[in-house]
Amino acid sequence: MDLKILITWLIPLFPLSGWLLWGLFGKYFKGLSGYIASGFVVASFILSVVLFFIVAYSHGFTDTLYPWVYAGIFKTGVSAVIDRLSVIMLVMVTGVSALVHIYSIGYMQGDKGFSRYFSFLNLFVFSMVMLVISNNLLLLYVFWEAVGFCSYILIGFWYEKKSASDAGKKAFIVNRVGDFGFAVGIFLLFATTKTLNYEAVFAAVPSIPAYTTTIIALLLFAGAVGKSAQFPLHVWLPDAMEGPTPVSALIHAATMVTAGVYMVARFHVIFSYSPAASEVVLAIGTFTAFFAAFIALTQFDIKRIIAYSTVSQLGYMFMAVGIGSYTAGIFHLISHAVFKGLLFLTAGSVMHGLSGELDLRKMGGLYSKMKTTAITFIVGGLALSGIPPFSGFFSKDAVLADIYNKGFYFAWVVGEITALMTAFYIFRLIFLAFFGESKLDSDKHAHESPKIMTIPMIILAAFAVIIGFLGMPPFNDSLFYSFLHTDFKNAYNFAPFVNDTPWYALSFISVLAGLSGIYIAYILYIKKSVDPERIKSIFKPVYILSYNKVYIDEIYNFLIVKPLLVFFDFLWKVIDVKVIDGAVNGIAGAFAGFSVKARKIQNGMLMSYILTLSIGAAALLFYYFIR
Amino acid sequence: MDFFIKNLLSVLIFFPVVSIFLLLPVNKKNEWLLRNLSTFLSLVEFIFSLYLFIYFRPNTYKFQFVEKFNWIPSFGASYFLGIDGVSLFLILLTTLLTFVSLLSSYRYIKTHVKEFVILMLLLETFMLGTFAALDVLLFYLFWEFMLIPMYFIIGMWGTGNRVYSAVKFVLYTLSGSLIMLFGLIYIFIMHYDQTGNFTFNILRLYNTHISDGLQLILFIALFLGFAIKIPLFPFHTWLPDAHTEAPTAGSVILAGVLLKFGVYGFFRFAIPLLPRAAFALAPFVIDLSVIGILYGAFVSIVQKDLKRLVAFSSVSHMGFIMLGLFAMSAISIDGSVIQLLNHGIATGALFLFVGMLYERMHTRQIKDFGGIAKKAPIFTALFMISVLASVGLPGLNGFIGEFLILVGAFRSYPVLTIIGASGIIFAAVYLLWMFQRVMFQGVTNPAAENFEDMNLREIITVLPLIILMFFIGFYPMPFLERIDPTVLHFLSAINHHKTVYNLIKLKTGLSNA
Amino acid sequence: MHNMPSIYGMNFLEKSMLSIIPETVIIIFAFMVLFLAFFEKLAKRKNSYYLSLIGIGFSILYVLMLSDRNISGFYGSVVFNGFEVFLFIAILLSGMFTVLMSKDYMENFGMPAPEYYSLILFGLSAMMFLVSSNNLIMVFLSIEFMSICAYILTGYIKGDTRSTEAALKYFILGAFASAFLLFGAVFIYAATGHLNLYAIHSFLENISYAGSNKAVGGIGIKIYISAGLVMFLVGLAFKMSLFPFHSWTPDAYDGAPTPITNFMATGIKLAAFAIFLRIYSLIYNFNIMNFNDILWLLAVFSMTFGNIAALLSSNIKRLLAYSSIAQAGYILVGIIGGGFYGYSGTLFYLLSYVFMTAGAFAVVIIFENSDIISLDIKRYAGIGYKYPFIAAAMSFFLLSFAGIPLTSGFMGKFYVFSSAVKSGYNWLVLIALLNSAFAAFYYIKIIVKMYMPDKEPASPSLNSSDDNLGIISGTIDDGLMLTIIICLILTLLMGVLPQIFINFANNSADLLWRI
Amino acid sequence: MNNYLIVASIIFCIGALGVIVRKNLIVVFMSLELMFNAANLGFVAVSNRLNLISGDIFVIFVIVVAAAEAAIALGIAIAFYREKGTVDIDKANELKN
Repeated sequence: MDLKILITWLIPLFPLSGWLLWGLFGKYFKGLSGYIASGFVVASFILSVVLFFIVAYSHGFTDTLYPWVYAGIFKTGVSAVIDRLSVIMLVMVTGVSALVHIYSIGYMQGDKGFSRYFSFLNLFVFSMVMLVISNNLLLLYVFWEAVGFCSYILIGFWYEKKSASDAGKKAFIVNRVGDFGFAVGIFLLFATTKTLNYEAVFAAVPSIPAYTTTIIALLLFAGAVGKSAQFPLHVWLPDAMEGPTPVSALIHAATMVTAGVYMVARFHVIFSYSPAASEVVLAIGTFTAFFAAFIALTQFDIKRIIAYSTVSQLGYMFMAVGIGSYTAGIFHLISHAVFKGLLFLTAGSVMHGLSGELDLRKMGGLYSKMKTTAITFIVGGLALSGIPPFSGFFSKDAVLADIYNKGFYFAWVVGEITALMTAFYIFRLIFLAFFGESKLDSDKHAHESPKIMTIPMIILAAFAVIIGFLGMPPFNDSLFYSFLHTDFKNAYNFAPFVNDTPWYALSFISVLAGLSGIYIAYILYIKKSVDPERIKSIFKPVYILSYNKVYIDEIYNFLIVKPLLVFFDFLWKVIDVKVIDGAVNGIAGAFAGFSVKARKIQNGMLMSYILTLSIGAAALLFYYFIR
Repeated sequence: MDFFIKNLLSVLIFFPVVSIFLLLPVNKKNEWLLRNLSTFLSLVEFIFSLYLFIYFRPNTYKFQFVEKFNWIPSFGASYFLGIDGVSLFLILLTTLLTFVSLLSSYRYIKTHVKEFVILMLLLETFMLGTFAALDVLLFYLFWEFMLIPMYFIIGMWGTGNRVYSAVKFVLYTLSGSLIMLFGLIYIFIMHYDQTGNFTFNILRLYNTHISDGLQLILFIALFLGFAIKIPLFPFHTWLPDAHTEAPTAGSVILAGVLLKFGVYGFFRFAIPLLPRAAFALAPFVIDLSVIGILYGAFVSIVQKDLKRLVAFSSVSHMGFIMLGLFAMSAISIDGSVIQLLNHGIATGALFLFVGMLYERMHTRQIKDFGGIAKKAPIFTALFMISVLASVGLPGLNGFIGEFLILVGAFRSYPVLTIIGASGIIFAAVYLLWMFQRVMFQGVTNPAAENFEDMNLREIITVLPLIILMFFIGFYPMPFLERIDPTVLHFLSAINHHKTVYNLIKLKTGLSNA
Repeated sequence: MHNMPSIYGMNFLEKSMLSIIPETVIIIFAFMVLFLAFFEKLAKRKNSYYLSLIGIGFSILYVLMLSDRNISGFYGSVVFNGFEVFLFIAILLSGMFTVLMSKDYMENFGMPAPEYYSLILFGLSAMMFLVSSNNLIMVFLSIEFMSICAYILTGYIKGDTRSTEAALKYFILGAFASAFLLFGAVFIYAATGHLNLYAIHSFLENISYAGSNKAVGGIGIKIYISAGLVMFLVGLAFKMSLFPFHSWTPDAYDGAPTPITNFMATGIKLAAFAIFLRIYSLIYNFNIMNFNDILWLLAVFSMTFGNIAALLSSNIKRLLAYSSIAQAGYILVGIIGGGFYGYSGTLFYLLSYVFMTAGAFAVVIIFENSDIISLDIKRYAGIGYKYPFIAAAMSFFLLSFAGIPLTSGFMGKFYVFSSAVKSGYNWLVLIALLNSAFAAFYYIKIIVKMYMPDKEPASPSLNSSDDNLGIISGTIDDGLMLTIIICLILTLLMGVLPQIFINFANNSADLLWRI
Repeated sequence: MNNYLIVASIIFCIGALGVIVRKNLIVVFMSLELMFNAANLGFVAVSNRLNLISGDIFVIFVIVVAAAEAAIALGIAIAFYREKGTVDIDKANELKN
């Protein structure tokens, strides 16, 4: 076997064997499983880097491991596509995973589900890797759902908590709603093109009718909406914070939730041939970016704030891919993975230090006690806010610049406002948590996390600083762009550049927005020259709306869940039991009634017997005489 | 050995009967020997059936392991056995599930062990015979007598309202079967009128010329028999009762094998015999299937009894299978056949787990459970895998089947397929909700405190099913390469009738108006 | 017998005697049994019991010896051919079962033995005469002979009001129906001027070919023949217990001693159907008056009424009586179906009906004898666990009644129903099939009682038997066991490997068909 | 001959009515005899008209059978009377349903 092919399949094999190992024999390994599991993922990471360079210095390839589902004309294999897009994703996924694995050794120390945790985590890495490298839609769909499943079990990892198991279930089911659309999209795609292989599909797309392409693209996008927690299916992600924090870092920030973006980028041919669908992607992305940031403004749960921030940032990525700037979208994906992973890990560190406390109102002044955590957190915060030279600045700016230059001014304005809000809420968090007076309960002694946790944080922080330079502006001349954009050469250029505004002008506005957000937070929470309560009371309805997450959960519950449950109950108790079964039993009852009547004929009286007989005879005779 | 392979089907069919004679002399008080011997014999049977798989030539649609002897020359009935890719796997499923359910009954069946194991083995004979028979009369013989052991199993070892359930089961299915018998007799006579020969050879009966109107009537007759067995909405109401009250082994066999007969009947008899009617009525059947998918799922959501929930989920899953079959595309029928196996495996496993829960907690009410995951990690893990297989999680078996069905059906019936596909959402809702309420959260019932994890026997019971879930999910080719030629041949044999499909539709439309 | 002269070379008496040898043997043995009563030493129950069995055995032997003959004796009044061979054997088997069942039962009810057995034998001979009769006089005489034996046997339990009442009802209704039969014969005679069935047949054939309406005495022959045949049919339908001429059946079955119930259910029914089959194929089956639609109605009503009435019966004998009305309806389907296959199917069904009915009644008698369980179905609760073999056998017979495959009942139903479909009686078959689905309920009800009682241990007096098959040895009469085993094997055999029985029935039907 | 047959039919009907209407066992038996004899009349008439002998032979047999039946009938009647103390057929109502 070719070496690169061997490497390709070894990357998923390591975590897969890890899963089997801990799943079957976890209890014999005890604490060791964490190290070996991390070792596996690190090995995958190293192989990914090797593969990255192989691809970077030669060219991409595909390989089929074995024929998988052959039914009639439906033929799909377990096959991988290794091109520049997938190696970048691979490096990111395995890299962040490796760090999160190492971090988890410290974070999950002493948990009785230690081995189970690593087995699930390994399974997730396997699924995510397969998702990235799969070369046909069926395989993609399989791992698309598999990562959702991993998310489900990891969110509900502490299943004894009702909220945790509820959240897991919710994540799974909401994802299923999106996946349903995704699946229908695949059906339609197959019905139109008779294949699910990427190359063949992409080759066929330009020749299929535009409206079909649009429908397919929208249906596929429905899957992305679910997986990447875009409005209106975003509801599961904030609840998903019930899971262990490293899981949030890995799955709900860096990797799984970005699968939607990856998918749109991967299917750029389909999306780019349907400007309408791309516009929907842009619209949903824009709205979600704003909407989630709006909710994040007023939350008090650190993880939820970061979660809404993730939703919002994913919105940016969709904005990018929605206008056809796939490279920019992927760039933001990568840099976001780094800094959002970092934010979650540091938030986890805070939790670890505070024995699980998450409420902002009960924190404060942690800076002095947890220096490493605080600094790395601030690095992440700055990156998120888009302050140069942190990575967020480069990537977000790449996105916003493209949006402006392609003429989507409204989206651009919303993006800038969101950037302001982003900077505000993340620094609100930072100020409330790390600065000011400590409002901790007396029994909680904040302490710094062990090295095994802080080192991954530091590594990520370092990356959050340097990775942005790959996209050194102007983005379209950058290293990252030149590396990746060849993969998107088949895309139909439906949104050409209309402006040629220089990058620094646009960056200036973005940075201004970010800085003003930070400044507002500073005024409100550090300087306290304006009382937050006053702002709150001025914008009371808006505040309540934001604080209650725009009541989306309640609306769903009231409009969909409850009426459906009543309807289902009706189906069972009335239609099934009374109508259908009632009819069956009714027939039986009717026969019993006939039986009573029939037996009355047999009343024991000789006279009536003779009469019956005679009437019978007479009837027969009569019948023959009237004929 | 050569003789053994040549007559393998007969050996398989009659080995359980021989086993019964081995069991008869055993003292009924010696339950240990009865259980172990019967389990061992069913294992031997399963191993025999693996020879079928080994010696089965893939990539051909021809019937294999054919045996043919004159049986009732006056009726043209013969002892005619043979299997193709579809029946091969159903036979394997039957032998496996019989072994599994015998193994699962060590704790559940406490009384009349001897009668129980004898009935189970008897049932196995009839199930295998039904799948292997290529002679209509022989098929019917096996088909209908199968009810009797099952009836006893439900009625004698069931719980609660077992007699009502057992009688309902028998009468429901018997009514359908007898109407079906009428249809079969009619075709038999028609064939005689056309050729002057009595024959029940199904391959010969396929050539009977039947006019369109008659096809519709006969199809309805056959439809009733098979649809009740499946059960297709709205003929399903026997199923929840039977499933709920049956002992674990009974539920496993009922869900795992008996429900398959209806679909198998459509595949082997109703559609090839009456292709024009099948094409004309396919939209109607698909409507019912899709209603069944959703209806089963919806009603499952509000169930309070674990077994009833799983039973209604069967209604939903069987709807998928019928959708695939009547979509009449190679992909979807492949999917249906795979899904037949999957449903047997996954639902069978679910019933096994529910049975274990019942053995330990003596309740089936969902609200009485909770927090079991903490006490029994192995149980939780394996139960979860089964639940997920039933949900249709990719990577496990259920997905392959459902996906192929939906992909295949989509081209002909896009809207209905989409509606049906939404069933996968609801499957996740009811199964995960059930799983959460049973396994997760805190312990509410004190009985759950002492919940034992699975012992070795129980693990061995479910392990083959779990392995198959992964195997079919990751590598379905050994199955597909045997099923696919059969299905393609099936379609090529009936497809030329598709051209008249619109004509018939028009005609029936006119006559209805 | 190979040295016997060819039938064509025989003189009248030889030929005539040859045609009634089986009957004669039975009658001789009947008298021998009767004479046993005169000798105190020999008048033990056992002797007459064995003597009867020997007589039946001899008769079967003679039937088998003559099986390839085609004889017509007494100026064509009596015929003996393949048709008779089949039915003689069926009737003799039914008689044999009746005798086998009777031994313990008689002791329990203290009935005098020799007369009883000789009456059974006389009844048997009457049935055989009826089957082989080819003349209206013979038909009437044998029916009356048979009925008189049955009347007496029905009321045989001395001092039992139920038995007497059953006899009374049976007698009055029977005589009333016989009067119809006789009066029907008058009209047939008036229309055709013949009493020989073949002669009537050819007469009708001639006029149906000629298409003439030749008057006898001015009134259209069609009216005469219609009236005659309808009234004749009433008489025969009574014996076949078809609705609405069934009303005696439940009461007579209920009140009669159970072996006699079996005798009536199997023997009399066999003979009645046999003669009807012959007369139908000779006379009724003519185009000039289509009797099939009336038979259609009778069949539908019989099976529906029988099944519906049986549904709530709690007395097992009455239940079986109603069921036999329904079964008569099914058998009639075969006759309506007609043709070679219809006749053959009917005969096959009749034979299978004998075995399953005899088996079921044998089980009923076992429980009646052992005094632990009355005739109430409720008392059958839990016997499946106490007497596994007997209960299993009973279940099997009941399943056979219900027409579940693997039993002769299924093959029989299948045979007659397919012949009816072949003749185009689709609705009839559909109704019959729905009926059998519905009927399964009450058969299964008994199985439910046996195996799935509400509370398990039925009665404390019944200790769980230690032996594996659960046969309570010693308390069960060998004759009953033998009956059950024979019936079980034959019911299974006819259900699984029916070909030899079908061949047998085909041979027999062949002769009817060729007419 | 038609007239004879009409008369016979009338007698037959009278007999049948007697069986239906009368409750006394003995009268019922007599009515049954009447029915048989109506048939006899028919046979004799037809036999005479068609100049055949078979009808007459039949009649002789019927008479014999009727005699035998009468014997049985009386036997049953006596048994019934012994047990019930009456010959009212309505009292025979133990077996029903």
